[in-house]
Amino acid sequence: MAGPAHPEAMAPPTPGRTRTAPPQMPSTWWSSPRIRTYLLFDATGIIYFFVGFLAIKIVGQLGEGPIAWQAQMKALENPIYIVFHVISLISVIFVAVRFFRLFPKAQPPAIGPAKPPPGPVIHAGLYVVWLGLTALISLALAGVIL
Amino acid sequence: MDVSRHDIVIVGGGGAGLRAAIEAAQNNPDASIALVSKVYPMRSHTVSAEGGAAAVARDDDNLELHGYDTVKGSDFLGDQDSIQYFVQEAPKELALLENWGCPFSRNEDGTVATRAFGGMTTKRTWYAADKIGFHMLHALFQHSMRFKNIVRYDEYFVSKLLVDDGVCRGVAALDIRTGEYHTILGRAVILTTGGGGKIFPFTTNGTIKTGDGMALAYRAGVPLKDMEFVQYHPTGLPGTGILITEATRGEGGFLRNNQGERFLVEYDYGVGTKAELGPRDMISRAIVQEIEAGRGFKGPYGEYVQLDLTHLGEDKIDSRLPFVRLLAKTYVGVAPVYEPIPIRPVVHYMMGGVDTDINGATELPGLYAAGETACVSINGANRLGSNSLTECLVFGAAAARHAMDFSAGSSDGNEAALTAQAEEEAARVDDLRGRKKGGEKISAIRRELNTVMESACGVYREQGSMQHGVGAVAQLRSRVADLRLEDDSKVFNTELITALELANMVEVAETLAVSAAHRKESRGAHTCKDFTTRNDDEYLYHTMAYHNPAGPRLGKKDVVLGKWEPEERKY
Amino acid sequence: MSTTEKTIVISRFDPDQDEAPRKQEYKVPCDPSWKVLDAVNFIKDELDSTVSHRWSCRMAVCGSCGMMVNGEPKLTCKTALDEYGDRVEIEPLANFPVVRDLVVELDGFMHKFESVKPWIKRVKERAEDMENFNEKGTYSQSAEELGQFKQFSMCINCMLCYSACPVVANEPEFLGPAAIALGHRYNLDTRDEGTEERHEIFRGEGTVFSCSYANECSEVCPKGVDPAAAVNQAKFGAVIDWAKGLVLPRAPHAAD
Amino acid sequence: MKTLLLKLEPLIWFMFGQGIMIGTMLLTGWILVLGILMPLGIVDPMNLNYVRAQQLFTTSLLGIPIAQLLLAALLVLPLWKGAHHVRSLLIDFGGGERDGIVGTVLYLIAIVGSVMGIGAVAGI
Ligand SMILES: Cc1cc2nc3c(=O)[nH]c(=O)nc-3n(C[C@H](O)[C@H](O)[C@H](O)COP(=O)(O)OP(=O)(O)OC[C@H]3O[C@@H](n4cnc5c(N)ncnc54)[C@H](O)[C@@H]3O)c2cc1C
Ligand code: SF4
Ligand code: F3S
Ligand code: FES
Repeated sequence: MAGPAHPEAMAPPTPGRTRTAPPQMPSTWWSSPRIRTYLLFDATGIIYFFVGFLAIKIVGQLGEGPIAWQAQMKALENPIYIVFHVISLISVIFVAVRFFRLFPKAQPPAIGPAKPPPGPVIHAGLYVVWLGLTALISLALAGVIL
Repeated sequence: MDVSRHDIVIVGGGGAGLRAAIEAAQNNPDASIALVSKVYPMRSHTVSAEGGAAAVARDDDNLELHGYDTVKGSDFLGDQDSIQYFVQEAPKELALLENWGCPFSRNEDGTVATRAFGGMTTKRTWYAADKIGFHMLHALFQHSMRFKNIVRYDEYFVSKLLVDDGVCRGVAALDIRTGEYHTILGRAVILTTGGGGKIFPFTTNGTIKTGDGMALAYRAGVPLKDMEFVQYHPTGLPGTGILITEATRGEGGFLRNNQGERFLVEYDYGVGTKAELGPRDMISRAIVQEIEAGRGFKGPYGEYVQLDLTHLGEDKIDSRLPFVRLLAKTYVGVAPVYEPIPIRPVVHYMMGGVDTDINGATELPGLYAAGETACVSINGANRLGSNSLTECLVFGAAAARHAMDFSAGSSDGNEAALTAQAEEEAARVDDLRGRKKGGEKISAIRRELNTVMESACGVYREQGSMQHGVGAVAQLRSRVADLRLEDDSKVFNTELITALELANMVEVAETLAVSAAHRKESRGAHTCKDFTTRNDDEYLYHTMAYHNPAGPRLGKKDVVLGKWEPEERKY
Repeated sequence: MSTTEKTIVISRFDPDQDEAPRKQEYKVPCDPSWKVLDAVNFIKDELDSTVSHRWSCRMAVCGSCGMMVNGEPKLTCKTALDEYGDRVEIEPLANFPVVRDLVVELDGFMHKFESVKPWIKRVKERAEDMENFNEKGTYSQSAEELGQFKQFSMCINCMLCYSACPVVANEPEFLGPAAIALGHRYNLDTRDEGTEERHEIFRGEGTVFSCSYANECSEVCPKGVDPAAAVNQAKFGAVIDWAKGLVLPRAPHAAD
Repeated sequence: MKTLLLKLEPLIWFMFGQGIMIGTMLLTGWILVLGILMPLGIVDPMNLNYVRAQQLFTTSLLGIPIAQLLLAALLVLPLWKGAHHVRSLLIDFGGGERDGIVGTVLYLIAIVGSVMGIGAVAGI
């Protein structure tokens, strides 16, 4: 097995009547592709942290005036930033694909009298909104619209 | 030794045991109810029931009709007072089960849906797709958690009833987890330990169905009633014996032979116009005859016929029989939507059991029984499908009420004497654990028992093989005393449990073989090749088997008639 | 029928003798039609009767035969042995204390199971509430209403999901997939009135919010219960009720 | 700390949910253009010079500062997704015991970040 789980995992409320061997994690904990995907999904949290703070910094520079802004835009051309942003883009897409797949079934079968649409419709809808928003934001930032 | 005291002790956590516990706990909030089971209650074999539970529900149905169907199904061996009580309580009990959360399938108008079942004149079987037993057991178990006065002893194996002064006052139970004995005292005891299909090689029963309760009562001097009547279910999977529910036929499935013929229609097997909806005993016999006539299919586990559902269509199969679809796929690799399922008759249910009166009381004061382990008897010589789950509810509740009454009027008894008995039992079993002497192997004896019982007490029975069976089982009983056990650990010693179960099985099998050999007629599930007709003049009585060191001693008990006169059983 | 010999490795542990679990190998002639459970039973019957494991129905409905097969939680009576190669490792369910060999401690699970109050809760008992019943004494419930919770009522308590869930492995209090699915099943049942109370339980010690939607529970569930859906639907309900509770007074609780 | 977290769990989960959903939807275009296409010169960075950026990020619709709201969401929400997922990642690696402290620190970072983010948007 991959190693011990929390020693109290699934322990009885009062000590068991005989000595037990401590709980173990599944031995596929590392090797299973599904688990790896899941861990990677959680790990994107780190990226989101950095992307978030970077964005805060970028917007903050806009408040500091034209020179600061110009310098900020220049700084983003640093390959390290570019590589980081490429990784972030991959992360964001990965999060979207996985999360949008898992999202529909997490919807309650009814919210009061209203019923959410069927799973596949929600799934498709999420993609439409995502791609739409992405297009809109990209075009706006790129100066094509607005 | 740990000793604990309760108002009543219920042995068994299946449908009957849980229903009894709930009834007792609800009516007596101050009483303490012990629920002892050798497996966690939700593992009990009630979980495997598929088809449904019968109770009058529709406007075109009535109690009279349900009663008559049951009496006729029993081949007039069922007690008619019990049957009348049963059909009258049935609708109330199933309604309660619904109130407690059982997810029954529904009609358009929001009422509970019913389906057709073999031997029932109209649709009166309440169902939950094809998993009624599972849903019933879980609904009962979960509902029972509501009552804090039910004290569960999960994974405790009861191996002896404690009797003092002629009254049953508790049980000696082996705590499987620790390997230590525990004395569980109560002023009344209810046995709800289920059937013993594991005596036979091909059975729909799970491995825990070893007839323990029957053996417990039998050894305590209570007679076993009508043990010769063993129901073969016509549609089990070859090899494993896994059940394909009768609801497949209720929903319109056909049986076919190797010519592709619906043989129940093409040939006359005495099931008349009911064809696939005939009662189980008759259809099982028809299948055996079909195979003997050379119209069966050959397979690795013997010959079989086919159950054809392909004409029902995928939608119906998925909504009404999804579990059947899964079972066929997983266990024989067949997709029922497109191909017929191979099936053969397999041992399913024991009509006989611990003799009780209509209240669930046995001859031994303080001892009650309900469910498959008991014989009230509403099933007589042949049970109608879907009556037994309802029976568990109706008589589980009734037994609990009467046991509580008895408990209230009884005394605690002599605790020292009772504990001493438990100590003695503990010593006996301790001696058995890991005794590395003796030459017999558990699995070998079990296999022999299975073979003997199949050839002696099959769908068709013959005097010769039955007599031979009686001798062979008696011999096995003495050989069980010489078991060799390897496992001397205390904790979760399943080998020890299997040994105790095997002893129970052999004991029960012996009463079965002896009862069968004595009944020289054909009635319901007991079909003798030597005596092909029913003989009401000589055999319209319940067979009673009493414990006796040399082998069961037989007796008789009158059948309660009165409402419906015996007539030829024809469908 | 021809059999193939496989090496079945069984994890053994006897608290009276072993400090820690150890492995034992058996050579087993396996029939192609066998399930994994058949191999374990063969060992128990023919090779070594001291091996302890739980099983009963052998038809995937009693929930007792869950084990780790080559590191994954499986219902052994449903899993074909053929799916595996010549060497098959069988261990007790992960994330559970081990009692003996392949037998795990269930009481922790039962405790969680019970703590979601898995029974129909009513504010008024049935006798005081007859207008909700038809003349047969049953509640009215449409097939559609049944359909809303039916899937979540299919759980056989096999606990495979607990063995697969990474959060169960690390947070002992977490109620876990099957228990939450069970509570959620009652919440969705039109006959029940205990939703708010169960949502409170869901926000308590064993909080549903511990679930990080690994979805492993649903991947391994042999009965298609999709407990991950239940857990995450339950989060939604628990949040809504929490928000409501901030502004509205609490409704009377249903009786136990 | 664990008890405080437990009390706030519904709110935390709500913020996390918005982070993963809205955060992801908003970030994709932002990263693509600002982080990749413009630095690589595929899109002319002058299209987002100071004057235009000011204009764009203060666009309002029917009197609602829609761009600023979106921008605030873009800055703040990913932090919650980040905090929550890093926390669960640490639990998955055996951090159940430390969870109280780890969670508190992570969410504190998210709170500070959120204040900074809103400040940044307000400062445009
Ligand atoms: C595959 C199958 C399908 C069926 N389908 C239907 C159907 O559709 N309709 C219908 O009406 N009937 C059906 N039946 C019959 C019906 O399910 C059973 O008769 C009924 O469930 C028996 O319930 P019970 O409570 O008596 O026993 P069980 O559910 O078998 O429970 C026995 C209990 O006793 C305990 N126990 C046993 N021995 C001991 C001991 N020594 N110490 C402690 N505890 C012990 C066990 O742990 C268990 O909890 C079916 C049966 C099978 C096998
Ligand atoms: S949810 Fe599925 S995996 Fe979990 S216990 Fe229930 S049936 Fe087993
Ligand atoms: S695997 Fe565990 S983390 Fe949630 S989705 Fe299932 S409970
Ligand atoms: S033995 Fe019952 S589920 Fe496997």
